[in-house]
Amino acid sequence: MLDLFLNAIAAGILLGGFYAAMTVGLTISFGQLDIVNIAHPAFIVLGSFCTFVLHEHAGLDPLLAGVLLAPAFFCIGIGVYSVYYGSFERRGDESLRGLAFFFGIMFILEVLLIMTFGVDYRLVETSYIGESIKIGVIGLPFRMLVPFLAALAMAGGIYLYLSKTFTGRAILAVAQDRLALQLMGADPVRTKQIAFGIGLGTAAVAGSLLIMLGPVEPSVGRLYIGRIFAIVVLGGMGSIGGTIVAAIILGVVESMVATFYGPSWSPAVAFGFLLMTLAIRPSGLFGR
Amino acid sequence: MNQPPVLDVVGVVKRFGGFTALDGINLTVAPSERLGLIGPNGSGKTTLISCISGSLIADDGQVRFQGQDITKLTPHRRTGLGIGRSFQIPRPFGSMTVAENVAIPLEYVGQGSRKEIASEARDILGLMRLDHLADTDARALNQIELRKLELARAMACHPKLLISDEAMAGLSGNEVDEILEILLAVNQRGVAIIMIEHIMRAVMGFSERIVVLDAGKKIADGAPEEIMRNPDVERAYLGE
Amino acid sequence: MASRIVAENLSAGYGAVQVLHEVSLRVESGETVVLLGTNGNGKSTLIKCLTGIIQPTSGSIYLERDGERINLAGRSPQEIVNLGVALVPEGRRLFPKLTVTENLELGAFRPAARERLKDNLAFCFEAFPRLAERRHQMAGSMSGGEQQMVAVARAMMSDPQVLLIDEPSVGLAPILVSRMIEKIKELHDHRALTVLMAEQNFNQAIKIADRGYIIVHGEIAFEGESADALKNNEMVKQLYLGA
Amino acid sequence: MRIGWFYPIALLLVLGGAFATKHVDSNFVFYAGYVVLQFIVLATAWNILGGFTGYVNFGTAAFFAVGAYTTIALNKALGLPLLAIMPIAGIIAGLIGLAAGYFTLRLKGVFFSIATLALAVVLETAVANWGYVGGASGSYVIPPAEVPFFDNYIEGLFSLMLLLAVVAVGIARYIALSKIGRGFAAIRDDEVAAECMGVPTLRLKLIATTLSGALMGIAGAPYPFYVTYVEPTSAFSLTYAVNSIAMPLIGGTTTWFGPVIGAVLLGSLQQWATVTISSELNLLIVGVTLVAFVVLAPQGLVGLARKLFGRGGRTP
Repeated sequence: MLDLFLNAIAAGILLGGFYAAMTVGLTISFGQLDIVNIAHPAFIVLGSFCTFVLHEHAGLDPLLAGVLLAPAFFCIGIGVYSVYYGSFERRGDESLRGLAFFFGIMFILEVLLIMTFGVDYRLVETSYIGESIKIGVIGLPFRMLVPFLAALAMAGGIYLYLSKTFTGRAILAVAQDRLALQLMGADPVRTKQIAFGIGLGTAAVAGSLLIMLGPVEPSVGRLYIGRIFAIVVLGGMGSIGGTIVAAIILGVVESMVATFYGPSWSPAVAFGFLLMTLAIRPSGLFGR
Repeated sequence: MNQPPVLDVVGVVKRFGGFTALDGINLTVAPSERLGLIGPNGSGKTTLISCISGSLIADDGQVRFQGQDITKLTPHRRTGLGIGRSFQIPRPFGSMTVAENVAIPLEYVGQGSRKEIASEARDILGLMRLDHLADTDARALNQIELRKLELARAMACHPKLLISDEAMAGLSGNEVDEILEILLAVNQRGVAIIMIEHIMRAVMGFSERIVVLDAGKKIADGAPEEIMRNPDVERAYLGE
Repeated sequence: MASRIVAENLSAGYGAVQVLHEVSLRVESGETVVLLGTNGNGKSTLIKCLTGIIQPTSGSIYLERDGERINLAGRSPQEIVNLGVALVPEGRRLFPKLTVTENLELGAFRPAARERLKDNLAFCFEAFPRLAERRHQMAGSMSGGEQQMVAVARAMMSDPQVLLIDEPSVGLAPILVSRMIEKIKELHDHRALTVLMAEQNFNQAIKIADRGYIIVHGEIAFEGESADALKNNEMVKQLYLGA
Repeated sequence: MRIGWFYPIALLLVLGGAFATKHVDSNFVFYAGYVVLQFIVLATAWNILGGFTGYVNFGTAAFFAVGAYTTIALNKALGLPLLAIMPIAGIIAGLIGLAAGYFTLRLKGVFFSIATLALAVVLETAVANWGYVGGASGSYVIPPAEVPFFDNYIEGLFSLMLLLAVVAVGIARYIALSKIGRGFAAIRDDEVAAECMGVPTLRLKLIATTLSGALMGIAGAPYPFYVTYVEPTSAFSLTYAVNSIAMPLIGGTTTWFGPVIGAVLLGSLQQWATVTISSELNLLIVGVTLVAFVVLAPQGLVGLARKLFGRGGRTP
């Protein structure tokens, strides 16, 4: 019983780290820029399938593929934000049509993936994915440990970028007061383009982690929408540290529920989390 | 002044983070009184009327309207009780015509039939000298017309107290006079008015009593002539 | 480094409302010039024109820097800041959810100021010891006076030659106003700044003024070539209190 | 009170539709027509909240499926007929709408949108785990062998959906022309100003979420009889959400007839296209049309038409 409990916790922490990787891009776009990018999980799934192709046809290691894809996703992000800015943000029309825009993108991505790959599950195989290490009674499978470590590295890198570089600080500030940022000599649109690009760049890496963790089909992104938005809100809308902690809390709770009540309840946990967060503490647990 | 006040603000405090915008304000307004609320920029005037009209909730203290405690009521309830306000930066309902804008509060605050509402809307627009624009889309109005629409909508709330938040800022001399005439006509109907204004000529001429705020505190309260002689007021504006 | 600002026949406004009518003014290198008048007369609009926040409908604005003449009209705020003109905006406009230090570091965003970030930060903490004590506090949770200090310090972080200040007294208790005004003088002297300050608090503002303008209904109503010339002007009280 | 032109025309439409069932032999017309009408209901329902008040519901599929599964459950448990189930489906879906609105609408509007998106996923999981209604593998519904007044059940379903569409559009039109609708429009234009002008904004928003959800649920109730076999992935399909958003945005969100125009155009196009091209390409067209319209024609076809005829300018 104790073994089961400890393993559930360990698996939850690893799962939480992976959730953090999925969420950190949204922490930037939604938490810091106020852009409700509901297509984020769809871009993650796109990242998974691109990883799959690079792995299958070029033999690239999935994680390496994710990292190589990130710059391309960064550029897509700049393009998407430019359209979003020109069509909605500048006109003050984010709330209805801006949301519909991202919803449309999410839908288009999903349909394109179905048209290209069908509705079957795809997966990647590497030498280390099947392995695991054992610490006492706790087993840590590599297919979860690698995403966990990669997630922490990515989140840490973004944290350093945001707090230690000038552009990073501008990203933290841009949603708080656009004009004041201009008075610092920074271009708010440029700043948001970069930030949104980084957000999508993380989706490429998260996508490679997702397909490492298990098989992926085109519409799987939807399962994560509730989870990752709950994590952003719970994490304090824009705090990287808060995102990691909130992701790990959700991971552990989900893992416990899955272990003791059955895995079919996991999505309900995330939704309960989201509703509870919104109802009880909309500023999040770690609001700045 | 022996009538019970229509509005009674007692010790209202409002903070934004570490910044204390209102620091224990007391204020009363008698029925059909014309009160001027002045003070340097950032002294807390708009914050105070937001606490009165309900767009902000006071952190401490009490707001009473006709004897009823309204400190925590939602804005629409306060509007229903008889507090009408205009916004400093006009906030028209852009998809509606001028007459439709005015009909919204008439419909939600009043009880009249469609016909009565239409005729009352015409009356109010006539009072505001906007009747010729009744069927124009609100988003096509110019600045002075928008200011008048703000006042017209506030009037349509059937207020016993009308709060006019800088209805004249940026207007020309003639336009200021026009708004003043309108507000006087409104007052003649028995509506108490709180006027926030930077144009001294206007506020001094209009008000029976002036209240001066500075840095979130009330520093003077009296007749316009007294206020002009008050050294504290001179200090607030001119400095020491 | 000598920097002066010259504006000629500026007109500007918001939509259909014209606020400034053919205003001309100049700020010579190293001077402290004050722009006086009560609210709603166009002080802020003029400052906003000079910093590119709104564009004038007609007239010209030049920054003359070491003999080089740069047209400011048509430029965005960020371009103007990068030319060495910093603004302390009305209402302070801090980043409330960033710490004091983060606010100040953002002040040094301008490429020309980045390498001097450390020195400037030390200078600001020395000038405002209160900020050094509270460097890790969120700017939004500070008192009005402290926030004004952050706003001024943040502008100084961009290493400006010209400092524009819009209503530093807003929302501050009288004692804090006079301290803030003195601090601005101190910064001016220390850094040989060219300062233009819009302020309605007449007696405080003229304490540090070399020259000043009184602006009424969007026009220059009086130009005082010295602080004394402003002080003895009969017009002031009438303008301010409608007496 | 004047009767106006709407109600006679609505009545004529319903009677005409019922009459057509007696004289048109091709069942395809009714199968295809049913789907278009169903989209008119969904688009109209979505628009009562999204178009009139400006709050986006991504969970059309959830409300629709709640209706569908109410039918399956009640039909199996109590053998209730469809007409008795429909109001119950409406009540359940309406209560879910009310709850989602109550928990999130006091915050920023986007949280409501996110909650509806998550709601769809969670309800789908719940249904997939609920063995009684067939779980993930789905369940069959046997349509009644005989339907009074009609030759076969598809004609009956078609007429029912036609009636429902007319009622839904009638409700939307009634709201648009009533005090509530003007309150909705005030909220959409400027919620703060609306509240200060005496409009009880929270209550009105909750009315919108409840009514919108209820209509979606009612539209979903006949679905099991239409397809006869229901499984979660089809009942919760994202196509309901994307269509119910795309149709009003294409037609024009601020009027009651905008969604109808969008649903008729986009719905018919899809019915025509499923015969000629693949269903994925079909969906891609819907998605691309949605994005193209929000970017290029933000006021929809109604807005384009108004621009063409120059309404909204200044009357001299």
